[in-house]
Parts: sequence; structure tokens; C-alpha cells
Amino acid sequence: MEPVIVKKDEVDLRVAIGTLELKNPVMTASGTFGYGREFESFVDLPRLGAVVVKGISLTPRSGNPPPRIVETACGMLNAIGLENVGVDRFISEKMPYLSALGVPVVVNILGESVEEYSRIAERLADVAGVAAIEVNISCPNVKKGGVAFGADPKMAAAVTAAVKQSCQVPVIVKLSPNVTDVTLMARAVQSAGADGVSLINTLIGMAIDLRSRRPSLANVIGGLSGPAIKPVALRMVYQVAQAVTIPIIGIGGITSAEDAMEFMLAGASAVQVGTANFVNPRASEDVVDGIANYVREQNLDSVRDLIGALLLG
Amino acid sequence: MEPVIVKKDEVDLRVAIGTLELKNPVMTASGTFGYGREFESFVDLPRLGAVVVKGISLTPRSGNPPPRIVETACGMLNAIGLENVGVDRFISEKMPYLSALGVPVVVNILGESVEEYSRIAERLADVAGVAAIEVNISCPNVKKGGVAFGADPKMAAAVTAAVKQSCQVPVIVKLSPNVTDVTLMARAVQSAGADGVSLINTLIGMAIDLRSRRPSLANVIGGLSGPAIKPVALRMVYQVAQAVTIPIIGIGGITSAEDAMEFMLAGASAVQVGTANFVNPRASEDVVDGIANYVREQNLDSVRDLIGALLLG
Amino acid sequence: MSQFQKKVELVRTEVLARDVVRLTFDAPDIAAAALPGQFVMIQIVPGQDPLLRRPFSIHQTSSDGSLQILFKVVGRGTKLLAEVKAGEQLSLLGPLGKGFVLGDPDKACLVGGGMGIAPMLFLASRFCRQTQPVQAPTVILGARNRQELEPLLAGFQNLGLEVLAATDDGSLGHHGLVTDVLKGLSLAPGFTVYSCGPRPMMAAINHLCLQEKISCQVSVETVMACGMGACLGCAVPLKAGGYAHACSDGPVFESGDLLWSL
Amino acid sequence: MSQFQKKVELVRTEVLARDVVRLTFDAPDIAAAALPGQFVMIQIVPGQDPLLRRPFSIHQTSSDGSLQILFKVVGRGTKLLAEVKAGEQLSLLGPLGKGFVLGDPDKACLVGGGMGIAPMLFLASRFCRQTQPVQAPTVILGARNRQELEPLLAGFQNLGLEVLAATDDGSLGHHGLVTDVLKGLSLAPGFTVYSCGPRPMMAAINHLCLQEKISCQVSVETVMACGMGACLGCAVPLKAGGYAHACSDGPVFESGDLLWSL
Ligand SMILES: Cc1cc2nc3c(=O)[nH]c(=O)nc-3n(C[C@H](O)[C@H](O)[C@H](O)COP(=O)(O)OP(=O)(O)OC[C@H]3O[C@@H](n4cnc5c(N)ncnc54)[C@H](O)[C@@H]3O)c2cc1C
Ligand SMILES: Cc1cc2nc3c(=O)[nH]c(=O)nc-3n(C[C@H](O)[C@H](O)[C@H](O)COP(=O)(O)OP(=O)(O)OC[C@H]3O[C@@H](n4cnc5c(N)ncnc54)[C@H](O)[C@@H]3O)c2cc1C
Ligand SMILES: Cc1cc2nc3c(=O)[nH]c(=O)nc-3n(C[C@H](O)[C@H](O)[C@H](O)COP(=O)(O)O)c2cc1C
Ligand SMILES: Cc1cc2nc3c(=O)[nH]c(=O)nc-3n(C[C@H](O)[C@H](O)[C@H](O)COP(=O)(O)O)c2cc1C
Ligand code: FES
Ligand code: FES
Repeated sequence: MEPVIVKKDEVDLRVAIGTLELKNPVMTASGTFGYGREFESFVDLPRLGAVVVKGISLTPRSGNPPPRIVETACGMLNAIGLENVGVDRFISEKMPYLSALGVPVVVNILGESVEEYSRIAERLADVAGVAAIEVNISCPNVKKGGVAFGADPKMAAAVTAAVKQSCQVPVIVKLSPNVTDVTLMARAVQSAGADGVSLINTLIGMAIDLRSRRPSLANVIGGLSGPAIKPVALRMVYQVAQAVTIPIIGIGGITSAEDAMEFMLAGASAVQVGTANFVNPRASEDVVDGIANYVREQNLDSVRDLIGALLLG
Repeated sequence: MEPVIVKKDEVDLRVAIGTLELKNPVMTASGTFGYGREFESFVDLPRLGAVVVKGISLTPRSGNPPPRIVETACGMLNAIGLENVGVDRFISEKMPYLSALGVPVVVNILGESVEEYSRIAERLADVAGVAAIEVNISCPNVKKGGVAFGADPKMAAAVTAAVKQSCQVPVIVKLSPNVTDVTLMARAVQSAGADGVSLINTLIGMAIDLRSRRPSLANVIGGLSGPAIKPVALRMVYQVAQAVTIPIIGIGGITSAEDAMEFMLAGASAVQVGTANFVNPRASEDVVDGIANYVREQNLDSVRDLIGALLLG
Repeated sequence: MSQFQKKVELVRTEVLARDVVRLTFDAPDIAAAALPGQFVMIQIVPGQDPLLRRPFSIHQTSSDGSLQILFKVVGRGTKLLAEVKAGEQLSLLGPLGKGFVLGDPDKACLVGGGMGIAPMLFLASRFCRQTQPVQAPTVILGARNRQELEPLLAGFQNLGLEVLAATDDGSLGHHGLVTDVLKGLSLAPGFTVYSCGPRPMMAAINHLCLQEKISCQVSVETVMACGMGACLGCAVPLKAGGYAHACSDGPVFESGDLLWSL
Repeated sequence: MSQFQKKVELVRTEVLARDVVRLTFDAPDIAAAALPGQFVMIQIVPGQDPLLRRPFSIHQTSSDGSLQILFKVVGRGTKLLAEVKAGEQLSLLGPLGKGFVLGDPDKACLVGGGMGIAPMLFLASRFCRQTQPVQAPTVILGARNRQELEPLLAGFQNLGLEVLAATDDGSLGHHGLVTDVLKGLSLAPGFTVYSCGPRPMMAAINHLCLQEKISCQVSVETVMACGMGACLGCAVPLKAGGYAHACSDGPVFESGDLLWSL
């Protein structure tokens, strides 16, 4: 990162994920911030490090039947079923607003085969404003009988390599926590050329409504997010930080600047705010403010001093 | 289970885990109920289905340095380090009290090698009051370089078979949730002769104290328990219920009778109350009461009507 | 679109019937921007359990900046909300969603059942505001019994409106369903029914209106996480296939656009 | 061992200094069974966040069944606890742990620092109860400044005790540490020091008492989940190796038994 003279009362919050340079480490997590515009009344969008949009597939998906969400202790389960407008409508309807704002857009993509991932990445490759692609490998691999790409290092590497070949922008691979050893997955996608990894996606969970004796979600199982999962996320970020050299984006239960900085101490170069956006739509910007205050108060040269700065022993 | 004439105002709460017949499905989770006696002021111990005691090793262990616990959102992390009095002192100092009470005692055991597990089971085999052994396979396998038994189906099967050979009492294997596919583990220990499986043990997590920039636990990582993990536990119990025929004991974030019955609907024959004991030392007995009330109010023939009775579609 | 996230003061808590509570907030920004049928999301506790906000229709606003909700205690969140003391601050998010499309007042029939009455008062007051008192909408309100319904009538009566009541037990007004009352009116084509209430009630009203070729707007409830179109959790199945989102496409829909069999 | 889990009423909240709060509960069972140095675990909210109870030394009990705690707001739990309104009910668990072993009153020296003063009042009152007023224990109390210390003196003075005060800024009593005051007393062998306060203070007192061959009991704080010996979370390193448990073996220990370097 080039040295820039930072004004005295400004603080240096810049971080980099490969060639993606961000003015600060705070992004929004895919699926929790719509396509960005939904939050315009609450967040000064260009103040964010980046906006990560809802996962985009090759063709539009209408998602799962309701109920799709249920609250749990300090968390929630969702089974949205990856509802999205599809890559073409995303480019024509959603990107113009975001690229006009000038906020870096990270497009979260999902496919059911390696080829599908490539094709989505190809379409996004030259779209103005697309700063990076985040590859969601937590969806089942239909061609291989429903095993998630996210649980198979070889498949994850194959998807990563294919997406890398299909576009020039940095490629971030989003890891699933539902594995025995997340570092295996991180190493595999690093070897395949990933510019960064983001973690964690949701933990697989379930809720039951005793009154009706039915699952609370029509889809029976769903993804657990929110403060409840933060300890698992922090542990996995810490483990992955020991295992790879590419930058890490920490995700999971972040509701405050303190949470975000804990992820940075554990080794994350940036963070994503997810479920917290639902409770406090200004959460992402609040995290930017809080980090800036901390860096100023602690007299740090830059926020980068926090990355991996956990003290041990 | 033999038919017994149940008095009109009594409800039939009996369940069985293999040959272990319990007067009700409510146990206490290992490590959260000491050696039982700690709760005598709060719980009428003989009213419980069973008491599961703190994990016992071959020789006494003094555990990890403090801090050993830290609160998290709707949960807690612990890194007790398996502190326990060792099997000999357990038998001489702790069992007499419990066996005099007549409450079934399930002894949770842990070893660092297959042989160690066998030897602990052998010592417990004929001790009066020991109703079953619960094998904790979440500890690292020292001989195999620290991979947890709980993440390797072959090792888990080996431990199960060895313990089965060493004693006559029912053997319950306690599964770790920190795996890609918990049903593989459940199937493996079923094939190796387990009389039942209990799940889940804690999720591996971590917490950081921003002020000191240090891990909150001296051991850096610890086990996450409490309401936060209930959705993951419920999902795993449900998955395992589709995968094995042996009885399942559901564990994870149970604080109320409603929680317990949700686990039963998902397929559990019994449950264990863990972290909730710390907040409400009477929690386990409250769960017994609550289940009894429900069974009475809903006019069920027995609590067994709830097992796996989740409605789908 | 003006939307606000504000800490506002709870001014008054009124228990209108067993488990039915009306809260009055001092929320001038949200009140000024609100339209009938819109809702607010309320953060119940400052902590993280319960984590999510709860959605409530705007029951009434006033030019002094106050905003009311009317709700029933059905679970943990509403129980805690009913216990908040006057003077405390709560975070409100709103106004959210698309409200009712107001047509001709004297061709409007408002049908509220149970807590579905909440948005109907705000709607009625807007109808009355934009018109001469002679052109008043028809109002049908239903509930389980007199105890539940009676305390809710005053608001409508204060607007000079006559209310056709229906109760399940006949303790007030018609003994039976609001749909019976609606049927009895034999509304002419050109009328619009505005409705909110339990799903079976709205399904029946939809059915009736289809038959009578009367247009019908309904306000639906779903589970919601964000209330602002971001989580896609509030899916409402459409007759044409696929889903709309209750929080951003609704909560008010043309009833004929929805799939009622689900 | 009588231990109780009770919903008890908060009778009174007193803010004694900035962030220093005294709560009075109506808790006759626990109060009657309590011994100086024992503690209670308080459930802060009925919900699950914060999940765990918080431990507080018993500051004072009274024959009318009231029980007091004295605490400092340091985090989320204590902040919420300070905001509970009189008249509300909280769940208390106690009395827990092993308290001080009371010796000869006129050979007792009580040393409390900061919130470590909390258990000292209860201890002092028991010493005074069992004896003629002439045989009174020596009391040394320390805090950061006059504002913090002054409101805590009355309790001791009401017992007829003279308090030797020390403040970090010299605004009340000795300008410096309680250990300076203790050193100045040159206690004869046969004396026992009873102490509670910040870790460095207790380490220094332990050091002094070892040198002077005076016996010393300290009440220690650790993180606690259960407070009753079940979770093994409250490990306290022992000089002889291994760990004791603050909640069941303590919180009061012979200071010489503990490992102070940690
Ligand atoms: C747009 C909108 C407007 C609403 N307006 C009102 C109103 O004016 N007055 C009123 O009393 N209620 C209204 N509701 C319903 C209200 O939001 C729920 O009753 C409330 O969220 C329940 O919270 P709880 O924590 O008490 O219940 P929980 O403990 O969360 O659940 C208790 C029961 O309520 C059901 N439930 C939970 N959340 C919802 C929900 N969002 N919608 C429907 N059912 C739910 C659950 O399935 C469960 O059976 C509205 C809902 C929506 C979506
Ligand atoms: C036996 C015992 C008796 C105690 N008596 C008193 C008393 O009389 N008055 C009083 O003011 N405090 C007392 N404490 C300390 C008190 O329990 C903590 O201050 C309180 O639990 C903090 O809760 P919190 O949610 O506000 O802080 P948190 O948000 O949980 O933490 C805030 C800070 O306090 C520290 N902390 C948290 N829990 C403890 C703990 N159990 N012990 C020590 N530090 C902790 C954390 O490390 C953190 O730095 C006692 C502790 C014990 C173990
Ligand atoms: C409603 C919802 C929808 C989500 N959709 C996506 C998605 O489309 N793609 C993706 O990679 N992650 C998705 N996620 C996961 C989040 O991006 C994030 O990884 C996870 O929620 C953990 O972060 P949190 O605890 O801060 O919410 C979704 C999460 C939620 C709650
Ligand atoms: C402090 C603590 C100590 C524990 N010790 C053990 C143990 O010795 N053996 C074991 O198998 N599980 C142990 N566990 C795991 C619990 O038995 C249980 O599986 C887990 O806590 C999840 O249940 P819960 O959410 O109800 O607490 C321990 C848990 C806690 C919180
Ligand atoms: S509630 Fe989130 S999109 Fe409607
Ligand atoms: S706090 Fe649980 S054993 Fe001491």
C-alpha cells in the first residue's frame, strides 16, 4: 500500500485484500444488506469499505417457501434459499446505483457447478464498480450429488481456479464453518489462487416449534448467524490466520467496533457486518466510526497495526 | 420396556437407552453438574433420570490455568482442561454418595489412547451404581498426534469397541459437533457396538479481550455451550436420528422442558441439561416437572410418544 | 422515502383488555412521515436476546408527534414490550413498507379482525381527514368478544364513524364473523375493501371480493428480520408464482395477487 | 450447608459514589444463613443475555432479613444491575463459598481496598457482635479518593469502630496504600489479617504477613459460572501446585496457600 500523508485528525483505516484497496476494513455481509440501496436512509454508503451484495446466481432464483427465518438465542436461522435477481438483472438494475455512488462493490456469487461459477464471474468481469468477487461455496454441488463445495477441498479449489480464470478482479473465497478442519479448505483455495478468504458463513442449524410439532423453517434446516456464532467465527479466523498468507475477512456476529477489532486481532484484515444490519441498519457505519475512534484514541499509526496483533503467552 | 400400570395422576416418563431404563428422559450433562452432590440443596437428585458426572480420566488431572471460562452471547466458553479426581478417587470418594441415593450414575470417561479408555471402563465395570458409561471422544488423541478421536470415524469406532469389551453396562458415545458430517461418526460408533449416542459436546470457540489484546481464555480456545448452540445441536440430533437406530441423547443449550421436548421431537430418547445448571441449579428438575406437565396436559400415553414425532411436509 | 431509526420515549402504556396493550411513543419524525398500513420495527431490549426487532402496524399518529401501536401479548417479545415503563426509551425504525392505496371514502369498506384492527384506525382517520364527514367509509370490526372489541371502538367513534361489530361469542354486535357482516352489505362494484386480520379471515374476504368483483387490499403478517427488504425473510407466495416481500412490496397487497391456499 | 435459590425483592438502590452502588434485598433465608466472606450469585436479567449470574460478596445482613451488596459498575452485568428498580424481583443464589475464619477480635486486622471493602463490613459486624466493645478489631480501608471511601465509612463507624483510611490521592487519611498503614501498625505475632481488595494489594499484604509471620486470610475474585463447585471454572493456582476453586474452597483462603506470582 502506497504511503499517503494522513491528516492529523484523520486516521489511517486503509486495508488491502490483494489488489483490492479499501478505505476502511468494514464491509457488509452478503444477504444481510440487500443490494445496498435498501440502507440509503440509514448509512452513508460511500463511507463503507465495501458493500457485499446478496449472492447472485446465473439465473434468477425465487428462493424457499416461508417461513424462511426464525429467531434463536442471540441469533437467527435463515433459509432464504438464495433468492436473487440473477446476474443479468443484477448488472442492469442494481449495479448502476452502486457504481454511481463510488462505493466498492463485492459481488457474492453462487453456482451449482464449476461452470456456473465461471460463467457468472465472466459476466461480472468488466462491469464498472465491481471491485471483487466473493465466491460462496456453501451451496450444494448438484453435479456431485449435493455435497457442498465448501466441505471438499478439491472442489473448492476447482471453483476458485475457474473463477480466477474468468475475471481480473480479486477473488475472495467465502468459507463454510461446517467442516472438521477449516484450515484445509483455506489452504486449498489459497493454492488455487484465491486473493483472500472470508469466513464464516452460517452454521447449519434447526429450530422446532413445539406447539405445532413442526420445524420452524419450511426448509427444515437453515443457517445460523448473529452474536451466538461469534466465538466459533473468531476461532476459525484465528486458525486460518495461522494457516494461510492471503488476507482474511472476518465474519460472524459482529455488532460493534469492538467485535470487529477482535476479529482483526485474531488475524482478519477486514470484516463484514451481517445480521447486525437487521437490528441496527446503521451498524456497518457505526463500526467504521468506532474503529476510527479507537485508532485515534490508542494513537495507532494505522488500523493495520491491529491485524493479527493478538498477544499470547 | 415392560408394561407397567401407571397411576392415573402419574405420567409415564420412562425411556430406555439400550438396557438402561430411566424413570424419565432428563439427565445432567457432564462437567456441568460436578459429581452431583454439589446440587443437593437445589435438586432432589433421585428425581432425575440420571446424573452424568464430570469426565473421569485414569489418573487425576489438575486442568488448565485460569481464566478457564468466559461468557459469550447467550453462551459461554470453557477450557477447564478436564480437571478431575481420577477414576480411583472417583470410585472411592464420589460414588458412595450417589449410589446410596439410588440415582442412576452415568460416568463420562476420557482417555488419551484406546487403552486408557479401556482401563477406565474396566475399573468402573463393577462399581455399584454405575448405570452406564458415556465415552467422551472429543479429547485429542495424543498417540496419533493430537487429532481428536471425535473427528475420525475409525478411531471413534476403535474406542467404542474397546470400551464395550471392558464392561457390561451400556456404553453411550458422546459425539463432537466439530465435524463435517456427524452422521458418519454416529454410524461408525453404532457399528462398533455403542448402545447409544449423546450429542452435542461443545463447539470449539474463542474470545478475545480487546482491552488486553489477549485471548480471554488462558488456553486460547475453548468449548462453546449454552442456548447459543441449541440450533446446531437440534440439527445434528435430527440428522443422526435419520442415520442410526440406536437411541440418541440430545444435548446443547437446553434450559427448559420446551427445549428438551424439541430435542425429543427431533429424535432424542433422552436429553442432558448442561450450562443451564449454572444459571438455575434446579434446571434439571424443572425440566422433569415441565415434561411431566406437558405429557399430562396433552394426554399422551407416555413421553415416548414424543421421540422423533416431528411433523414434516 | 423518509425512514428513521430513532430512540424515542414511551409516553404511555394502556392495557385495553387482557393481553391487549396500546403504547404511545413520542416519535415526531416517524409519525409525520407515516401512511396508513405502514409499520414500525421496535427493538425490545438493548441487549441481544431477543435479538430481532418486532414489527407493529402504526395504529394512530397525532399532530403532536405521538405514534401509537396496538398489540397482543403472544410471546416473549410482546411480553417484554408490555412491561416497558413509561419514560423509557426504545429504538423505533420506520415508517416501513407500502401502505394502503386510498380511494374514494364513501366507496371504502374497512374490515379489521383482532389485532388487524390496529392499522384500520389510522386508515379510517386518513379517510376522514381528506373528506367531508358525510362521505365516511364503512367500518366492520371483529374480535372474540366484547371485552376485546369494546375498548377499540372509541377511536373510530371519535372520528364520527359508525362501527359494525362482530364477535365470535355474540357478546357485541353480530354473533359470528366479520365476513358475514361484509356479505350482508352487498357492496356495489367500485367499492374497495381494506382488510387486516387473521389469515383465514382475509382469505374469506378475498374469496368474497373475487366473487363480487370488488377490489380488495389486505395487510399481511409474516416473520420479519429486517423490515426493509434486505433479508428476504418475509416471503409471501404470489398467485403468479414466486414470492413478494411483505416488508417492502407490502405489507399491503391487492388480495387477488396473493396465493391464499398456502 | 443451607443454600437457597430465591426470587427476592430489591428494596433499595443507593448510589454511593460515581459507579459505586449499594443494593438492599429482602432475602431472609439467605441473610440468616450467611457468614462473613460468603457471597451470592445474582441473575441479572430473566433472559439469556447476559447468560451467567454475577458473584457479589455479602456486604451486610440484618435481623429484619435484609441483605446488602456493594459493587462497582465495571461492565454490562453490573450496569444492568445498577438500573434495576426497587420493587423488582431478582434471583439470588446463596450463601455460597467458605467465609472468613473468625479469631480473636482484638487480634484481628481487617484490610479492605476498593470494592474489597464490601465483605469487610459484614466481617466487622460479626466481630463486634461476638464480643465486648472494648475488644474491637483494627480496620484499614483504602480507595482511590475521598469520594469513593467516605460513603463506606459510616457502616464501620456505626459499629463503634475507628477506621484507618488510605487514599491514592491523599484526599482522605493516609496518602498512599493500605499496606503502608498496615506496616505502620507493626502487628504482633498472633494477629490475623483479613483482607479483600485488588490483587496487587493482597499480594503485598501476603508478602508483609509472611515476613512478619502473621496469619492472613484473603478473599479472592475469579471469573465464575456456577458459584457452587460444579463448573471448575474458578481455578486459583496454589503454591503447592494444582488449583483450588474460589467458589467452594474459597473465596477466602489462607494467603500463604496461594500462588501470588500469577
Ligand atoms: C407488518 C406487521 C405488522 C404487525 N402489526 C401488528 C400489530 O399491529 N399488532 C399486533 O399485535 N401484532 C402485529 N404484528 C405481529 C407481531 O409482530 C407479532 O405478534 C410479534 O412479533 C410477536 O413477537 P413475540 O416475541 O411476542 O412472539 P414470539 O415469541 O416471537 O412468537 C410467538 C408467536 O407469534 C408468532 N409470530 C412471531 N413473529 C411474528 C410475526 N412477525 N408475524 C406474525 N406472527 C409472528 C410466532 O410464530 C409464534 O407463534 C405485525 C406483524 C407484521 C409483520
Ligand atoms: C466471590 C466474588 C465476590 C465478589 N464481590 C464483589 C463485590 O462485593 N463488589 C464488586 O463490585 N464486585 C465483586 N466481585 C466482582 C464482580 O463479580 C464483577 O465485577 C462482576 O461480575 C462484573 O460483571 P459485569 O457484567 O459488570 O462485567 P463484565 O462485562 O463481565 O466484565 C467487565 C470486567 O470485569 C471483569 N470481571 C468479570 N467478571 C469478573 C469476576 N467474576 N471477578 C472479577 N472480575 C470480573 C472482566 O474481566 C472485565 O474486565 C466479586 C467477584 C467474586 C468472584
Ligand atoms: C438472511 C441471510 C442471508 C444470507 N445470504 C447469504 C448469501 O446470499 N451469500 C453468502 O455468502 N452468505 C449469506 N449469508 C451469510 C452472511 O453473509 C454471513 O456470512 C453470516 O450471516 C454470518 O455473519 P453474521 O453473524 O454477522 O450475520 C446470509 C445470512 C443471512 C442472515
Ligand atoms: C464447564 C463445562 C465442562 C464440561 N466438561 C465436560 C466433560 O468433562 N466431559 C464431556 O463430555 N462434556 C463436558 N462438557 C460439555 C457438556 O457436557 C455439554 O455437552 C455441552 O456443554 C453442551 O450442552 P449445554 O449447552 O447444555 O451446556 C462441559 C461443558 C461445560 C460448560
Ligand atoms: S423482513 Fe427482511 S426483507 Fe422483509
Ligand atoms: S464457579 Fe463453578 S466451580 Fe467455582
